[in-house]
Amino acid sequence: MATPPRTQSNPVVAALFFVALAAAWEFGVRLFGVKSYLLPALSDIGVAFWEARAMLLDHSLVTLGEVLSGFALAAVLGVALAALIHVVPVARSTLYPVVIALQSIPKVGLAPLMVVWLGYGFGSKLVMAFLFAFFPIVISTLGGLASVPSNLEEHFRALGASRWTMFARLQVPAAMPNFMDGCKVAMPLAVIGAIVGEFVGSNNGLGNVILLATGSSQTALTFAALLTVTMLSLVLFYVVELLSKFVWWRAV
Amino acid sequence: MATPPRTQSNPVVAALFFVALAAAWEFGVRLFGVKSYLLPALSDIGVAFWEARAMLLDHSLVTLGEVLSGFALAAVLGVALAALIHVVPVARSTLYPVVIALQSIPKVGLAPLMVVWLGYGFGSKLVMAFLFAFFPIVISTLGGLASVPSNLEEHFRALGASRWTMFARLQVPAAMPNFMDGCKVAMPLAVIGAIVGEFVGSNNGLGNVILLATGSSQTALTFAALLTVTMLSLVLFYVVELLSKFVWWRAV
Amino acid sequence: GGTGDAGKERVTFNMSWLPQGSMAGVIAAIDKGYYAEAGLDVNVVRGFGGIRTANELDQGMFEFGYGDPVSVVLNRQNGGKTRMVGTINTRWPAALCYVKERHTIEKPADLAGLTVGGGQSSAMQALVPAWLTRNGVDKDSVKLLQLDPALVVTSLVEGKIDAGECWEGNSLPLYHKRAKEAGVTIGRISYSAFNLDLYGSGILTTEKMLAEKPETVKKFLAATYRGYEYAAANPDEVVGMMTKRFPMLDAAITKQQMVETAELMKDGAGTFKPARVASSLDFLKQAYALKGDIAPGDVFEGASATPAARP
Amino acid sequence: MAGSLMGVAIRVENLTKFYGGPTGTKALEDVDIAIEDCEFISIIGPSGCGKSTLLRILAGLHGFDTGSAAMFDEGVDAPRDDVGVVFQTANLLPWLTVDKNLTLALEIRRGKAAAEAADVGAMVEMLNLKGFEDKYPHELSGGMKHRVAIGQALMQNPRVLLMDEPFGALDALTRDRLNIELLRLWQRDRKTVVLITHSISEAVLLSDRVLVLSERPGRLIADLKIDLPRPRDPSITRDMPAFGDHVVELSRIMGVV
Amino acid sequence: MAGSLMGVAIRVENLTKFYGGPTGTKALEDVDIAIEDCEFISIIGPSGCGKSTLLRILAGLHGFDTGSAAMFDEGVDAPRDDVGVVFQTANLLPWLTVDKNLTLALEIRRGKAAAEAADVGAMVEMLNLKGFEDKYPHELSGGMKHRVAIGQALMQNPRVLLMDEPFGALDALTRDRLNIELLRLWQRDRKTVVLITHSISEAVLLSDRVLVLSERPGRLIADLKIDLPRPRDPSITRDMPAFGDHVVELSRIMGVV
Ligand SMILES: Nc1ncnc2c1ncn2[C@@H]1O[C@H](COP(=O)(O)OP(=O)(O)OP(=O)(O)O)[C@@H](O)[C@H]1O
Ligand SMILES: Nc1ncnc2c1ncn2[C@@H]1O[C@H](COP(=O)(O)OP(=O)(O)OP(=O)(O)O)[C@@H](O)[C@H]1O
Ligand SMILES: Cc1ncc(C[n+]2csc(CCO)c2C)c(N)n1
Ligand SMILES: [Mg+2]
Ligand SMILES: [Mg+2]
Repeated sequence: MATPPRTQSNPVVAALFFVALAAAWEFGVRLFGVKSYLLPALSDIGVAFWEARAMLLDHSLVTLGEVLSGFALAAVLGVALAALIHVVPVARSTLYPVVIALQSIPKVGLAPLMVVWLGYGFGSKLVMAFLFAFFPIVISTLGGLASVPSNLEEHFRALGASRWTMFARLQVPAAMPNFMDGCKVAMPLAVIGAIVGEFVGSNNGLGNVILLATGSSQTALTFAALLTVTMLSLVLFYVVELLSKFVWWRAV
Repeated sequence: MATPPRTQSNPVVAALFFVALAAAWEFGVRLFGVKSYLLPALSDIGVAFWEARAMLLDHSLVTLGEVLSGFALAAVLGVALAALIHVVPVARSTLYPVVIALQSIPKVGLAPLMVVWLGYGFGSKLVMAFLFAFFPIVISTLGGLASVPSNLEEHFRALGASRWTMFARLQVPAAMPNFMDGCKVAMPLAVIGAIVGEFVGSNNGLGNVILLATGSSQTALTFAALLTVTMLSLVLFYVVELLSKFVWWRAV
Repeated sequence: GGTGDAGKERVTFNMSWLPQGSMAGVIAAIDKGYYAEAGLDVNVVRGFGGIRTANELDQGMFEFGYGDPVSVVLNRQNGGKTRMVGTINTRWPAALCYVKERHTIEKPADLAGLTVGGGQSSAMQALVPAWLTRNGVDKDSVKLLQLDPALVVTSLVEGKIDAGECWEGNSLPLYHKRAKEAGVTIGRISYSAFNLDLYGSGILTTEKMLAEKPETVKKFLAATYRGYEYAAANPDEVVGMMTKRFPMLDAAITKQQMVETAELMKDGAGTFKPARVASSLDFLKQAYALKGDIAPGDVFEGASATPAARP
Repeated sequence: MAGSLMGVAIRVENLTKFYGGPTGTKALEDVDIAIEDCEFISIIGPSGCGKSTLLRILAGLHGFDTGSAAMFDEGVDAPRDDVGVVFQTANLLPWLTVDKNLTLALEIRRGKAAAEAADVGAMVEMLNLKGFEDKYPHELSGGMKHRVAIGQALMQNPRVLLMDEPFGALDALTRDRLNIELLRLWQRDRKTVVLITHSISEAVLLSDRVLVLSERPGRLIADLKIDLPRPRDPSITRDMPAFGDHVVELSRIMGVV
Repeated sequence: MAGSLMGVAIRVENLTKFYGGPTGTKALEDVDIAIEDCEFISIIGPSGCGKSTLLRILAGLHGFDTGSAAMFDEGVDAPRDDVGVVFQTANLLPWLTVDKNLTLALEIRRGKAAAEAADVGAMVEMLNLKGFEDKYPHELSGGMKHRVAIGQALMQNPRVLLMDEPFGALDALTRDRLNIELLRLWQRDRKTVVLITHSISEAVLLSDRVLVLSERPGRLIADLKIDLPRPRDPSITRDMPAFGDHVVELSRIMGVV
């Protein structure tokens, strides 16, 4: 007898699923006579995508830069803040509510302030991507820190481990699975953040493309740009998912 | 010797912190001559808030209804989907990417579709709140399911536990801490979702107030409405935080 | 629209944006009972830009809307069947506003090298390059910024942009108010003053409405223009109606928007001038890469035939 | 012995098990075991030799590489309903009280009604856990946790009981008490018991046969019949010379001085 | 005995400890203990009587309600640098290999350089873990994990060694081997050892004194000096009648037949 078979994902089924999804879109639109300004046929979007591919690529790179910078900043500051809140009780009753409030404010409401402080360039998009990505990382890292097995924490205390050692050698590795979950949530949010930043004021990036295409009712191009954003986000998500495979000690 | 003192949060320090923050706002604005259309003095916002309190309360209740419905739907469907993805490998390669894609699409880009399909009423806001809150719950619940201690999973297998028993008696409780973290991230996102939904098309709710106030250049009222949203969000967050205290078995 | 309370036909009008002075005629027609006299029960709702108003109108989400030829043409390009049935802004009401203390902009060529900001749902991104080209200015010499609508005025006053798109009957009074607060003055260069003969916003409906309920359309138009006439004659009373209905409106700004709208209507609102119709379509073909031929009558109901009904 | 009349309960033939494939750790090699129904056998062997691995295979939790494993003439490839397992670590649910942990297996196997009908009080008494019924696992000592885990398995009253060092964390007195209880239950309910233990005297005291595994990879190096009369109780460890002989022989096999 | 020349290492007076306040579980009651420097003492007592609680208090990990606890004349209120602890559960870091887990305590206490200079190979050899240096804890058997935990504490070479049932999960042979090693290290490095064990014979074999705690709440009910010559090795369990006498006396105190 071999090891009990764990049902494996079937790539053929997955492929069929996506083909079916695409077909449903393509023919559903035609069948129900959905107007192209609402939802163009997939093939039209494909054509628009292909025709605008060079332009979309250029703008993707702009957005990608904003996303990655904002995300990186969120990861670094998010972990730092979570550690601070976990360790210093007064931070939990002061900084923590500020972070939650920051998360709760409709960011578009802050747009005028953002633009006046940071201008229309890279800065305001970085900050937007950061603001969207920051919170899930803080919360999940805090959750991870609170889940450090108490017997291991006791062990480290018995060893007279310094706060830093405790943090670096025990809490960080123990919180890694939760942190990676936070990153999975944060990455698509960073993308949304950058796009929203571009909506607020920009002259390039995929968000700008969406605005321009919408403004001139080029719906196929709008959707091609939306699709590009989605694909960018998917790729970035799967990069995080791949990296999270290195944190294998989740359930052991 | 008593149990080693765990430094407690000092409510006085916290209160002082927030008083200082408010003072910095109030006097910073005056000191640096910040234009009131950029950032009104806190006292002006307070006045606007007080004058519009009845109206703000009415609209808050509208938004609250949208947030809670969207959040509840996200919690139920999020856990269900996470369980499905965890258990059925083909769901991981089909539904999972769709969910991630859904998360990644800039939702305002879909606004026209949403409004035509769901109208200007409650439905489109519920869906927006749902879409924003759904993803963090799926990801965190998945993380929780993947963290079920392998010895307990083996124990249940040895007991011949059915899938349902395994789910209800082991996986759900074990994933609860992560699920609650997901809810903490999801709750402010649900608020943002409802507000964005109101931005996209509405005739009431706090998002609508923000738009109207902005459109008529009543900056103090805009900020009073933003503050109301933030407070709503904070209250809802702390409700979740309070509920999560019942999941005490995180680190034991 | 079904049948309303007092046996009246219920129709909905989409304002295409937030309530403001340019909508005074519609509000006046409601409050003065002109619609009721015509057997209509009119419900007004806010909108989210002209393009969405045209598309949602085409979807049947309401019977009438406020919108410009750009929205109609783009809707039709995408298979829609909307039409403008009554003109209100007889010329394109947009201009580029600037701070006089910083710039002097008297002709399109003065814009070269400057950064210009416009709201997201404005047609600036398509219109300005075409307009510059018409006036012999390199379209790439002006940098166009896409901004959140609420941001344009602030950005200009704060010096983040050199010029911002401003609209008579709409955002222009706001520019003056902000400028006053900041201690600067606003200058303005109108597109229509330099080679642009283009209709602005008017009343939109669908071909379906025109075919199935032509009487409703006629009655709606007649009552609406009656309302605008009343508003032009009694601005203070109608401002009162507006602020009562929409408590958040600023009375002074609303009144100024009404005055500007009345001014925009003076050049034959309610009728279609074939020359301006032709010139409008001509310009839109240039600004947008439009597919196929567009007949004036497809976009402007009655443009090639009889003028639309006036009281 | 009762067992010999009733056929074979467990038959392992030629069993080999690797962790991480044939290039990984070889845990068991060519193991052949036959256990009769209602037999009480113990397995001893050095730490890391594959005892827990064997138990997991019998419990239907692990696959293996060559050979076969059968229980009541059916190949073991999934957990069986008539088998109770006590694992080497006390696998308690942190969110359930002692009471609820005790009835957990019963409830999962036979439903809520069965769990409610069960005499938890008697089991708590037997495990000397009076007063801790409503405590959670993190409020228990190490040995108390193990007692709860043992109790959970016993409450199922399974036909086959697989136990992995259940008494390792207990003091001599508690261990003796539970040994007596186990003998009583076995005598009364006629079950097949496979007990992994590190205590040679415990193995001799309780078992019909003691199997000895070699150092990793675990091979069967001895199969010693314990010829002591039943019923037994811990007093035989002092009073019966044959007991000492068996202990000495097993110690010799294990290489203990 | 060496210890008596060198003063008191650990002094516990009148110690009482509740879990959950005075209305909760009383774990220890009025415990008085004095342990001389370089003394080897064992603590035995029924499961749940408060042994681990006492050890945690000595390790500076738990507070208590009344009385005092001092080490080398300093009140114990935080973990000390010269104390090594082996917990009842093998507290290994899942993300570190056996090698790294073995040097973890050393590294935390004395830095990377000390950890790198240490002779891990010898320790691996002594623990009979050859070939598993690069495995992770989840790839080890229960006893192997405990051996790694013991090794980690020993590698610190602490002045005071507190051990909570370190050998409970080990077979007789491995246990004997490690007992011998422990005696050797103790003899060589002159440390104070407090060993919690469930094996009466192990306690007698290794200790200068054996302390017996009562059922919960734990009170000190016996303090037995073990008058056996040093150096000792496991052969004395057979060869020395005094050994048996001590075992019998302790069994009697514990109430074991
Ligand atoms: N999940 C696993 N992955 C890889 N190797 C494993 C795994 N479980 C056990 N092993 C290896 O298999 C061998 C046998 O382990 P097993 O747990 O069966 O030993 P054991 O006889 O129960 O030992 P102990 O008395 O210490 O509990 C050991 O060398 C161990 O390292
Ligand atoms: N964290 C805790 N919270 C509450 N009660 C506890 C806690 N830890 C231990 N206890 C209680 O204190 C008592 C003594 O526990 P302790 O772990 O010291 O026992 P022990 O002598 O080590 O037992 P064992 O031999 O079973 O390990 C037990 O009754 C136990 O229920
Ligand atoms: C009917 C109508 N007219 C003009 C615009 C253009 N526009 C978009 S935002 C904005 C400023 C609003 O304060 C203006 C004028 C429109 N969308 N709809
Ligand atoms: Mg084992
Ligand atoms: Mg203990």
